[in-house]
Amino acid sequence: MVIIFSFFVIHIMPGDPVRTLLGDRAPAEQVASMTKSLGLDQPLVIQFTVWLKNLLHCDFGTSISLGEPAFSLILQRVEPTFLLGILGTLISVMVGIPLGILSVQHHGKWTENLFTLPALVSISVPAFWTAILMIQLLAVKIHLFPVAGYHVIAKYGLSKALYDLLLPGLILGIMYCGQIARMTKVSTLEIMRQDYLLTARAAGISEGKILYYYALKNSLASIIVVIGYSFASMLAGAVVIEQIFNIPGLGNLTITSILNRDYPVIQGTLIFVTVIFIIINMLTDILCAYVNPKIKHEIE
Amino acid sequence: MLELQMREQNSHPKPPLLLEIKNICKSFVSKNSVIKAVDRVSFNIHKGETYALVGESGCGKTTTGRMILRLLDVDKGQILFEGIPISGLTKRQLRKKRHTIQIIFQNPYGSLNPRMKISTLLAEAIVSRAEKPSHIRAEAERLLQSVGLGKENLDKYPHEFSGGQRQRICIARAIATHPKLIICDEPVSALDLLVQAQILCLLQKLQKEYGFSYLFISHDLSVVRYMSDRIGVMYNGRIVEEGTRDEIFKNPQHSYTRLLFASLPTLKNADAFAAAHIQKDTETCQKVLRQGKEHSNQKVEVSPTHYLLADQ
Amino acid sequence: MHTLLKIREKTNAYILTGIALLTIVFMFSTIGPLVSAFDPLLTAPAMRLTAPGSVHWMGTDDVGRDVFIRVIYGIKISLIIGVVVALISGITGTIAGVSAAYYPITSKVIMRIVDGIMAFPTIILAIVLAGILGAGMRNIIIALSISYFPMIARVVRNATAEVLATEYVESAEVLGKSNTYIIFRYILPNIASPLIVQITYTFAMAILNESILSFLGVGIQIPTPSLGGMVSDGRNYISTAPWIITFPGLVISWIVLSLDLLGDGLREMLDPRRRRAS
Amino acid sequence: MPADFQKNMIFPQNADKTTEIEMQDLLRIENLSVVATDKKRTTQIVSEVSFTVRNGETMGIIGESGCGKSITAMSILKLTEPNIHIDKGHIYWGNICLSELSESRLRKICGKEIGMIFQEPMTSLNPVFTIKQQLSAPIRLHLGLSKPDIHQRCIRLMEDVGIKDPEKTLKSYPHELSGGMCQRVAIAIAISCDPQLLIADEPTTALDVTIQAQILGILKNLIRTNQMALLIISHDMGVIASLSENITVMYGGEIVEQNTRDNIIKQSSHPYTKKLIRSAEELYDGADELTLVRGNVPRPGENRTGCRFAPRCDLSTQRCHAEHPPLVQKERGKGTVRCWNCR
Repeated sequence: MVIIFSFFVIHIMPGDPVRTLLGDRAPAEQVASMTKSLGLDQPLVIQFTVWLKNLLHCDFGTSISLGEPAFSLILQRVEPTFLLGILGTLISVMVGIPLGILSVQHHGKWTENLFTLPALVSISVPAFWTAILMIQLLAVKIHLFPVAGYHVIAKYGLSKALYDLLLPGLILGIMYCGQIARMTKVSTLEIMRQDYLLTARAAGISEGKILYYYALKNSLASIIVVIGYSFASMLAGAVVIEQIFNIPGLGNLTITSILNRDYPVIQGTLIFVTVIFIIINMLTDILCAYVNPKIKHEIE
Repeated sequence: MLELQMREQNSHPKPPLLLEIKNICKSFVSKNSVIKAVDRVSFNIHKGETYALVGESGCGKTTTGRMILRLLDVDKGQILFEGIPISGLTKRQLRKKRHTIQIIFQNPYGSLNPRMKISTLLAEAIVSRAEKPSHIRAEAERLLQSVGLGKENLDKYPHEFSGGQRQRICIARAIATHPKLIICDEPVSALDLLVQAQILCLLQKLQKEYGFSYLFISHDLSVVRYMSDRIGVMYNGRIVEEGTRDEIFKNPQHSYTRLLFASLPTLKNADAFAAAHIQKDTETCQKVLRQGKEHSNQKVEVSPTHYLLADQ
Repeated sequence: MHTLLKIREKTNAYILTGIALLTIVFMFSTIGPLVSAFDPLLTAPAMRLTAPGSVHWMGTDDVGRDVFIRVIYGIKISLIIGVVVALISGITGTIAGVSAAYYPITSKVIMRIVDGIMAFPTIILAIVLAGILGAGMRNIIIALSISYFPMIARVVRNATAEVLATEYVESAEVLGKSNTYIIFRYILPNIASPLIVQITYTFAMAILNESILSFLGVGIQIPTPSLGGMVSDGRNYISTAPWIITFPGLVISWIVLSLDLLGDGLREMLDPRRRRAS
Repeated sequence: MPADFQKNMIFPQNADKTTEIEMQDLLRIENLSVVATDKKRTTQIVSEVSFTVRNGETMGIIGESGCGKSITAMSILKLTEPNIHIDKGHIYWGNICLSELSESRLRKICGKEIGMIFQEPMTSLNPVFTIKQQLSAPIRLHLGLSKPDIHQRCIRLMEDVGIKDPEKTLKSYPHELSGGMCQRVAIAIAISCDPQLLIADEPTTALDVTIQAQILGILKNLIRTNQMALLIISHDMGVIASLSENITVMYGGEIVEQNTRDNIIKQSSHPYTKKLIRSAEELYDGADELTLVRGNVPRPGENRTGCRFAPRCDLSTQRCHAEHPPLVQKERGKGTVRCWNCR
């Protein structure tokens, strides 16, 4: 379903893709031949089936600027982006959930702000700006981290790769921990109002256990959704970070291909990221159903 | 059935029929199963009479009410209002007819738009009447007074009122359109005892004044006794027993009706009540539960106005 | 009058802080051009990379333009984009959401489209859209609006479905009110709270993402001043002239933070569950 | 077991002292006042409520919504919202003052010595845990039994509350059960550690009449076999009457009358109680006309000079409007009443 859309969304776009590719001053016959070679002169339905057929063979077309198949280009770039996403998610979960819980614990007191404000700031501050400042501070001035670049695992091993990604991962993690903290706070506060916690309190369960075990298990489902969502957006948000840290990842590829008007690659990355997005959504759904049997019941 | 009706009309000269419900069915389909919410339900309501549907939650009484209002469509069967089939009306015709049947909901906190003043809420109902009065505000004041609220309340919002007062406003809204039938869906079950009495009396008073009919839906036999002329006892989507109030209360025949009576806590034999229930009723309930699923379509007539569904 | 009083009673610190911070930014951007003698586009190679001082309050950039006045114009552009995106996606999202909740057939079509768009990560979608449409303010607005309207449509659809299930809507149906009447008098007033909150967040996110687009070079084109673009320009001079990127970054954070504060505060204030409790 | 339970009961505060004291008063509430505070004002919700529940005795609190009966019950175990707290007065559990106990020590009494059930069965069980997990948590916590023992106890508890298929029910989640079943499970959780007192806050209000009758039957049976005291709160006279030996009538946040059940039903003194009984009788036994009481329940925080029922009372005099009557011992017979006109 979504794949169909990713096709049509691009084709609904105003503007002739060939014109965009070749520039406005390209001669008419070149446009025509290009159109033909890309199969764009055929009816949309046929174009779509051809495109879909290729898609099933993991063929997104050939990159115009680099001359390589788009799919292999994308595959080459997956590794650092994924690693970065995982690292960022880990950090954001480790920072976000405690922040959220602490602000629930201090809810209604002024100390609550100590935990909600950092979360808010993390959502509000643009990551590209923090990234630049951090590089200057932590990498250039005190050499704690490498300034930029990435060492592929296959050649240099995991630890080297991770070391490269630590600072960008930290920035991504901080960027998304706010959302996780916010969701943890909102959903746990909601749960804390529920009657069944009253039953637990009346049964003598201590307040700490109620918050950390009972309430958290209830709000876990909605937190997982946000984690899944932020992992997926991190893959996307990596666009900026990769640009700044000069990491040869998917985001970097996207930007270069957009700037070069490399049409098949744009489409390819878009679909690739979308498919991953969908897979992550499915995984979070499954996880949620596992955590909260009531959701499973409702889905069925 | 037809014979029964004719005999009925011969023995008692009854006011004309207002609502006829003939064998209506409604099922809800969920992914796993089909639930028969209402199953072959038939009953009539005469002009000026109060017909009560009694039963526990999930027995289909509310669904029946909603089908009469066409908030839900019937699967099978027919609902005739003044001889006209309701399901045959087009949307536009229906909208014009809407004001003749009104509803009072159970939850007085959820049935008034929180963003509207009382005056707007009432005016909205008044203008949907067939012939509109010249002074809507004066009419709204009159309506408020007839449900026992002062006109100073017109400019307030619903959240400023207590449950009982809100229910009065709902009633004012319902009678504002000069309806012929009002469906009262558990109108007092969310209210305190003393307020219940106030609202029930108000409903009776208004019926005398305006002459409309009530379809009174409730799970509470004691409330029903006070309000109704005739009673249909619903269980598992079917009417298992129907009769006049006295027939049902003095001579309940169906085992489910009897169970309902036995479950009603009273003040007189209070001590014995709960004690009696632990042994007896789990068994009775199981029996009734089994029966409920296996009712035949055959009616056993006790008197011309009193019948029950036979077990299979 | 009564509602006004009620609002004041319930207003919390977040909202007040948010509004105060926003007002400061707004004042800044209106008064700024009046008190500063510089032109945002005028280059002055002689004055390049001047540190902040009494003449250039925020210093100058690599071609000698005054950072202060460029920040002021950047704020203006950011705010305009934010407001317009919030409004466009708010309105289209509301229309889509309400009709999706109201008409079951439309619902399927609209929600498929919404799900389709939402399957793309927002930033990627905006970048790709902006890349395809070309840079410039109008295209950024279109790209961001397309990216954000599904979120609002979804919020509105859920809120509308909730309102539609209430007994007060049924009571209006029973009175024979038309769909249009019910939508305008019943649904819209009752979904206003979550809608306003979501629009506030959209406002914030639009500003943040506009700066990202401009930073990546697919947003506002040089030489027009934009906050994201200025950070991008100043990157290479960070060790010698940190002020070029410090001030625009601070200002973006300031605006987005105040909007997020406002959104959080509004959500807390308008939360129906809290209201019921009081 | 219930018989020697009382003897073995040891209080954490001073163990040797308790054995000497005759354990008559199980729960004693003295002059309890509860207030709700928000940013600007404090509103009195409950004022000067006193009553005693003795060992094995049942006490019913009846009153209309907003009369403070639930808040009173919730304050006993400090389960009220954080902005609602005890202003004055004490709650004694035996000789322990619950209202001054620390949170952690109070939790040790909750569930073990006092059990509580609530109004909404569908929401009073945690949706993400199985029935067994929820039922065994207090048992493990308070009694420290071994795993097989806990299981045994769970099965027995399920049977006690009339659940036919305990093994299967223990494995299920709350959403798979009906309202009546959920309330049975909630009762099982509340009595899991053999408490001496069960507090039931509107336990049957959300249930159908036939289910209500079953639940009332179960409660009756439990308090008899376990010799458990019961504090039941309801707005339904029938429910209160069928379970309690003593009745406390509350109106507008205070007690207006207190007596044994039979005295309340047959010869109540306070005009409000009279109206309440009369209305209940009329509804249950059938009447052509219903007694009407004008006006509405006072909202908490309304001005409070004079008797709170005076505006709605047929017998009210000038004094009723001007002076607030105290709760006094009735001159004839047992019980207390708060009224200028009847003593």
